[in-house]
Amino acid sequence: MSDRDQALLDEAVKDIARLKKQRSSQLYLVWLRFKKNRLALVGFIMVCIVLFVAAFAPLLTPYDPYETDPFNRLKAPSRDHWLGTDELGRDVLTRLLYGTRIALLIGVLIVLFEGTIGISLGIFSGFFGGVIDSIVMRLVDVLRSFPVIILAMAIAGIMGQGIMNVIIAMGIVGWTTYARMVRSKILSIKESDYVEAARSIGESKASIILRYILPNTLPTAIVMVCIMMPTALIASSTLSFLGVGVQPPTADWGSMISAGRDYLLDAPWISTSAGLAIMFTVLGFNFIGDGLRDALDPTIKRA
Amino acid sequence: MAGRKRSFWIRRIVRTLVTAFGVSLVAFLILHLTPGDPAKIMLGPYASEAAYEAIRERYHLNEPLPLQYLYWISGVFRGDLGDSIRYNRPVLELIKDRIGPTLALMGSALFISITLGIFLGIVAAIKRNTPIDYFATFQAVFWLSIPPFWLGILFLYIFGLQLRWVPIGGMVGFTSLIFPALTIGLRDEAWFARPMRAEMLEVLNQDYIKAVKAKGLKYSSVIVKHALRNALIPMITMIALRLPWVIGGSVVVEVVFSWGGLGSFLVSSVLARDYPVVQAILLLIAMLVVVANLVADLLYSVIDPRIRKES
Amino acid sequence: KDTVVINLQAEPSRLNPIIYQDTETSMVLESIYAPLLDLTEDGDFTTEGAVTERFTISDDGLVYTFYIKQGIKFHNGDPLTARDVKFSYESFMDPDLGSPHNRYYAGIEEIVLVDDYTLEIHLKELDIAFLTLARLRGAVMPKDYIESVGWDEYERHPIGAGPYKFVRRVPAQSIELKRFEDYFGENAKIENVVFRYYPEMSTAIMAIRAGQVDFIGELPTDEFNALKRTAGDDLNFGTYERFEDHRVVFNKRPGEPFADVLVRQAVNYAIDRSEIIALTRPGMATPAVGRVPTFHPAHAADAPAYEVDLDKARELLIEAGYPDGFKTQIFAPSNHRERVLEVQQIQRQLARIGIEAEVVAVEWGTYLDVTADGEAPMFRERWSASAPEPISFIESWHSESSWNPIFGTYYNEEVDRLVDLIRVTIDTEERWELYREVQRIAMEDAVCVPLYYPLVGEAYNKDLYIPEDLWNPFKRPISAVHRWEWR
Amino acid sequence: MAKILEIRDLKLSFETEEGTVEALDGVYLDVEEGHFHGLIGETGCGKSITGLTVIGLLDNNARIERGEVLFRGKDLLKFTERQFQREIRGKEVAMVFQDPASSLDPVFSIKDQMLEAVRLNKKEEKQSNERIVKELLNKVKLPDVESLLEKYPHQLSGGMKQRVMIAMMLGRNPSMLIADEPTTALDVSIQAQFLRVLMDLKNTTNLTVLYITHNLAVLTEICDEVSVMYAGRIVETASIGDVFNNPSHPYTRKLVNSILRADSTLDSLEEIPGSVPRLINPPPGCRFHPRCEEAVDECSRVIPPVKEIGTNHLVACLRR
Amino acid sequence: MSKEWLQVKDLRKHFETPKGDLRAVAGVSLKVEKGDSFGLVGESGCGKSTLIRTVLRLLEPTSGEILFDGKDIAKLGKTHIRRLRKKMGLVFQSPHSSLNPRMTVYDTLARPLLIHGITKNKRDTTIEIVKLLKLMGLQAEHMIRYPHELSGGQKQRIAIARALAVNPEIVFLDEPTSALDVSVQTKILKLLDFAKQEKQLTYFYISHDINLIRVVSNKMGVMYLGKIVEIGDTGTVMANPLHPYSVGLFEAVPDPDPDKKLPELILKGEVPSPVNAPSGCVFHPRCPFAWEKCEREEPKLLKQSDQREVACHKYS
Ligand SMILES: Nc1ncnc2c1ncn2[C@@H]1O[C@H](COP(=O)(O)OP(=O)(O)OP(=O)(O)O)[C@@H](O)[C@H]1O
Ligand SMILES: Nc1ncnc2c1ncn2[C@@H]1O[C@H](COP(=O)(O)OP(=O)(O)OP(=O)(O)O)[C@@H](O)[C@H]1O
Ligand SMILES: [Mg+2]
Ligand SMILES: [Mg+2]
Repeated sequence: MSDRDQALLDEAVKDIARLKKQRSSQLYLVWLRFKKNRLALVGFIMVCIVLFVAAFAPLLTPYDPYETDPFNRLKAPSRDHWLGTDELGRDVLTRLLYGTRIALLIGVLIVLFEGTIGISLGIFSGFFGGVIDSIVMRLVDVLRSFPVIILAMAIAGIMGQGIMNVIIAMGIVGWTTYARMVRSKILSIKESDYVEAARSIGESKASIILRYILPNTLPTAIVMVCIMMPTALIASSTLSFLGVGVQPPTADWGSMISAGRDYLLDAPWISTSAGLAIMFTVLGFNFIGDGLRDALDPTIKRA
Repeated sequence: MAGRKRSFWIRRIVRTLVTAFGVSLVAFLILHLTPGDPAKIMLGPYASEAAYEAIRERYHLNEPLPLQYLYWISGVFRGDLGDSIRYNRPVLELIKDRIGPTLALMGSALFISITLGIFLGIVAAIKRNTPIDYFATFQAVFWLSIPPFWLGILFLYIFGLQLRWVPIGGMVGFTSLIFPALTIGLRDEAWFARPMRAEMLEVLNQDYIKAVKAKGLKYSSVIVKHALRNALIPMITMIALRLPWVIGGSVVVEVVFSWGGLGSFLVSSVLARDYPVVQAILLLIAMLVVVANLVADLLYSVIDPRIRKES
Repeated sequence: KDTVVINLQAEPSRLNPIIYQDTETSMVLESIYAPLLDLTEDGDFTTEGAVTERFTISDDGLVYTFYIKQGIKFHNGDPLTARDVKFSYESFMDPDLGSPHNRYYAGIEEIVLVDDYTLEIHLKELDIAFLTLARLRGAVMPKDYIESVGWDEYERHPIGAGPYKFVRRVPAQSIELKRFEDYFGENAKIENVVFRYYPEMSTAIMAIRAGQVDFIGELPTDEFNALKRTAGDDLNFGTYERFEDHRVVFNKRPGEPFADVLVRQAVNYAIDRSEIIALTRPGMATPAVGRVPTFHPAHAADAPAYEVDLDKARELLIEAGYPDGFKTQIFAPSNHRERVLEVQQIQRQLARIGIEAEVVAVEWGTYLDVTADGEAPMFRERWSASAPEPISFIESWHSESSWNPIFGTYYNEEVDRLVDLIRVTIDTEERWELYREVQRIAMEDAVCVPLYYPLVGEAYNKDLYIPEDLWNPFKRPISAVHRWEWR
Repeated sequence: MAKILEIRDLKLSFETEEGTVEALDGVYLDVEEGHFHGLIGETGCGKSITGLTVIGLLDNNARIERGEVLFRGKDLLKFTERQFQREIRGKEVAMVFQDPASSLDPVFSIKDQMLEAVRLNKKEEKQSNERIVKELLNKVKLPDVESLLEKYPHQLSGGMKQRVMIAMMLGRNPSMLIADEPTTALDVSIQAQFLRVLMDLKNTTNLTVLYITHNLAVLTEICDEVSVMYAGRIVETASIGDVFNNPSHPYTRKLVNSILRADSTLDSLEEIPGSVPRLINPPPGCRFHPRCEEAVDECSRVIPPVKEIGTNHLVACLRR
Repeated sequence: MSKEWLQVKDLRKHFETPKGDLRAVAGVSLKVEKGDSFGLVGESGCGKSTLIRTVLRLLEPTSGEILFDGKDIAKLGKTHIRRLRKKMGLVFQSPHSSLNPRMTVYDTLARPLLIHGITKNKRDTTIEIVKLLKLMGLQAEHMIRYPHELSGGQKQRIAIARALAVNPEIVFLDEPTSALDVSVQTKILKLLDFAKQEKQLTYFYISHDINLIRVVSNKMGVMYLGKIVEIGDTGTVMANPLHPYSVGLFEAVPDPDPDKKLPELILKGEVPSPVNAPSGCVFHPRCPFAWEKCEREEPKLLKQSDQREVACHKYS
């Protein structure tokens, strides 16, 4: 190492340190943009509340979501039971709070399941094209011809109920949405100059996927996840409603609406509060999804 | 060029056929990939051996799978979708009885969602970043966030029971169509309003809009004649793409509103393990979607001169 | 008002008496067909309202002779004769027609048409349950009509000799019936009956509240109670008991913990029936003792009732060699919400004596499979018996019964002997005592955990009059729609 | 010679998320009737905005802070949208945009779009309208007019589309045409054809053209006067000859010397240090001063006023 | 030294399109010598970019030879191609799209260094990058910036730095300044020239700007519809173009001289589509001198003097 090199390096380090102080990180910029969207911010707060509740559910309530009390059934909201009790004398609020966990679990698992499959197939199909692409895209065409709920219902009807089966049934169709989006994104990235530039400096295929395509697909994927999450929540609650979803006694909102609908006349608080809980969460995610889509997409003209 | 166009259509039709084949395969396999004996699944565990044998005979369950598929699909082509186990009647007949109500419901739901969605999309785009726009966005997200079955129950409760405006459930005249159609339509409206807004904004940003304005055309003509026409064309595909969701939404809504269509039929058939019916409805709905996509492409190419006339 | 709208939870399947298996179809068919015999409020056979003028049973109990009323017409005008009855019997027996009920008719040796209005049925051996089980499901079918149009067409347009004739089936909507003016009994009071399907119970409930539906039968307890609370003044309500019991069945195969009578008794002591009733059927069930419901003379009020006694239960477990309890499973069909809830409650109750029972709620078909294959150590059963002979409550305890392996492989020589004896005991009082004895022994053995006998609640229009005597397990309002009246 | 357009001290800004973009700040621009006036400057300096202001087609986040835009003496800034549409657009001022590919509505045939423009003038018989359309298309030297009429935009090449645009705008008989970089997307050979069409119009009509471009070479072919714009201000206005042979503003000089010509060599080319400033919080004083070799302290404080340094030669620089 | 160092022989690249075979490069032959600055001009869509992408094996050639340093690139296997990447650099037209928006300048420049094992550790890499940035007139602080934090000119300088990072022997420049303002263009051209001297590079310029090619190149080719119609010393060709297309093209260029007015228009009509290109001489439908031979027979590139070759029947 020559001294000149060392001097260059020192100078560079100084330079960089100065700049780093001045500027804010990319994530922070995205946050700034995101924050500007009021609804997105509201959504963010809503989802934060949901996450908080999910994390601390046991601390927020003295009751057990599964402890039935046959002699306290269908009690109207009161000081002891803020949202009343359900048909088994369980505290509705407690079940709502714990239901947050189930909802998030289902939502996250579905999104994870379909996202992983969809995004990886989308990448493969988009990047390698050819036969793989044709097969994947025909598969997508086929599966997308079936309404999610209907296919999921048929599958769950056959496989039996339960959280896992709901997730699998939803995922079998759900991944296609990701695959399509990611694929088209990748097709455009693949054609971009910077990928061609990467090839021209000798990057390997794996490296191109890893360093160039994936990071640029990430925003799309994140937005997709935020948009698909509410869809997954609604769909899984619909399956519960149709009797092929999550089983009781799981504190699942869909099942709560489903069970509570029979008491709509004399104990409306059960299904109403569960319905509102779903709405709250889904609304939050939808707002976030909308906001993120704008915040992560620098091409949208901002006025 | 005619040749190019023909080859495009040939490829598009081949694609549709491949998809249709895949769709039929999925509908077929739904029953056959399930662990267990399909005959047992269909009849339950307590039927007589003779009954099982009859079912195996009827659906060729003793043959190898590919052959079974061929039997089934050739039956489909002959209009023989099998017999309902529950009703002991040809599935086709049962479906014929129920497809009308479903089409009526879907039709009105689509009508609501498309007109409302497109209208709100346009207004939101024109009044961009005004309270009207925010409201349009908000209401779209709002409808999307309500579980449809719950919305249906609420509608019934409020407008059927409390206000007595409409009959509760069943299919008694036009009034009983309103709320099931609204339940699906409002939700799906969001799926059209948002793309429509985006599409409209995109079009409004185009130079040719500026150009027709620069020509001195009236604002209303600019919007109606130029912007709308351009923004609507991509919506054709959008609508076809959303079709499965509209149908999917109608399933649960049909149940809630006791609407005697294919959706509630499917649900009860799944629960009753009436598999010939389940297969047939799955096939029918999916084929409807496949065809709708093809028609959308066709329409698109008829309406959009960029595809229509090749120099 | 000349129409009554009756709610059906689902669309009836096949309007074919020999085939259908769903309650919805039975609700419709009961108005269309005239029965061979009917039941009284006490569960005795009666010819009132039936096509039979009188019937005799030979002393050895092997020959049943039916004298058919003359002048009865089917809805198409054909006269109803003994030929039609014979034809109906033969249809149930015909293996080609595949009636799921044909085993009940297996004991028939010969059906002799004495003359147009007299029919003899010869049995292979004495079977006191014959008339209970093989009564044509209340439907005498028109031979000529069926033979001329074929079964498929017949299903589409069923014809009987009952008070109402079939008008049409609106697909996925409703079934409409109209008064049959040539009915052999007293003509129906309401002209039209519409059975409308509401697959969604909450919708049906709103519909009855809005006056669009006049009658909802067999309401789930909670809905019944809720309606009563919220619409007590706008609607009428009625209840009656059913010929039905609910229990928990043990798998008693060797190797299972429940093969040990001590364990079974422990479980019996641990389960709190009243808590379970309070949970799922408040006010709509009575705690069960034995199998046969309380209103029936064969009810064994003095069978061991196993009042809750946790200490005793724990002692029994220790004695059985399970001082720390054990792990097991309890199955319930997931489509029956109440049963799942009850099983969950039972899980908690068992936990108090250290038995860790995992609740497995499975789909109905799976449930049937699992229980039939003996893979469920415990499961929650409901048994609905044909009236009036309660034989099916106890016959599964017979070690050679085809039901025995399904309901837990029970073996007790004395029970076997008694069940055999019941089948050939013609004297009713004697027979009832035998029933009670069997139940006493079996409950001594803690063969199952009886839970409760349910009460059915039905709601109907304030202006609808349903005669009092119909609120009875052997009659039921839905079986006699022709006696309903608008006020 | 009458001035058809006079822009006086126009200040215009855009409200954006990141802040206020001071897009135009004290623009002065006079266009003589019948002249071809060039407006040149680097990307983002406000050329298009200037043109759009005249025709009233600014985005709605634009805010006009002060100034006047006098068209034949009438202040366009006081016009409502409706007035613009009725009295100005097409009738007085027409505009052709940069990208020919997207300037024609893709779903209408050329005939429909041409007729739409012609009909806006006055109600006339269909026959004569079609005749007028054909004449217009001939005027811009489009070949095979008959078949062209039935075609859709995507079936035309860029140069043809651009000529159709001109013909369409001419169909409204405007007094002034704003051409916003109409040839940027075209090849040189097509550009040459297009410029000839414009030249013919110049010779045969009394059309005034405001020609916006960043390609100085194009201006020399057709323009009478040129205004040079930098970061939202006009820094120099002069006849085409003066701008080339006698540029006065340091920026103009640099610009002229950075143009590639037939006799350029790498050494003869001049570069301008630094880069164009962002228009959110632009430099105070003269906006060019951070890049100017002649800048003095004062330049960073005082906004240079427009000075006339020769006949029709205006410059905004403190050092002149 | 007149060693033919990069030689392209009858190179073709066809694309299959729904409309038919698109002959983007339809038989191009050319030579570049070490140390040259070769300039290729032609109008939009004539196949310039496709030509160099094919030469760089970013596209698979349909047929033809590409001899580089004695090896035929057209037939090289994958691993060899990666080695070749070290010797050839590529700079794109649009600086905005040629940089990965999610990579910092550091990463962008470090990649080629690491891929080809030019630097082994982070320290060396950093030093090398600082040197590259300095060469391009940028500061070290630019290392941690993302593309969107750079101006167009800066982005293009990074793109050039990336191409130079591996010390290539030849750099292909695909319209390196056409997306930039004129004031920035000068800067880039000068930097490129400086780097050429510094590192003894060979340049292969592509542009549709004839004046740019005139300034930067010593050899040039004129391309029309996938074919080279005239090729030779820049001075010779520019001063006295022979091919009718070259003449028309040069004439159409607006001359920034206020005293000269619009020249005679030679090129009429539009460029035909490369799908179903005209028979014979592809230029004949637009050529004022065309006769029936031009319709039938494709003219060959023939030597007119030591300094140039022309493909025109007029000169054969
Ligand atoms: N709607 C808008 N909102 C915010 N800023 C805008 C808007 N329109 C234009 N600008 C800004 O105003 C400035 C001037 O824009 P203008 O389009 O006039 O530039 P130009 O000189 O025409 O550039 P170009 O040569 O790229 O066309 C630019 O910095 C641009 O970013
Ligand atoms: N991947 C591809 N598939 C099909 N056609 C292509 C492809 N790439 C280029 N072409 C076509 O090949 C022809 C030559 O394209 P190319 O990009 O090489 O032209 P160019 O001379 O670089 O033009 P420009 O000056 O516009 O960059 C064009 O007609 C183009 O449409
Ligand atoms: Mg502009
Ligand atoms: Mg190119």
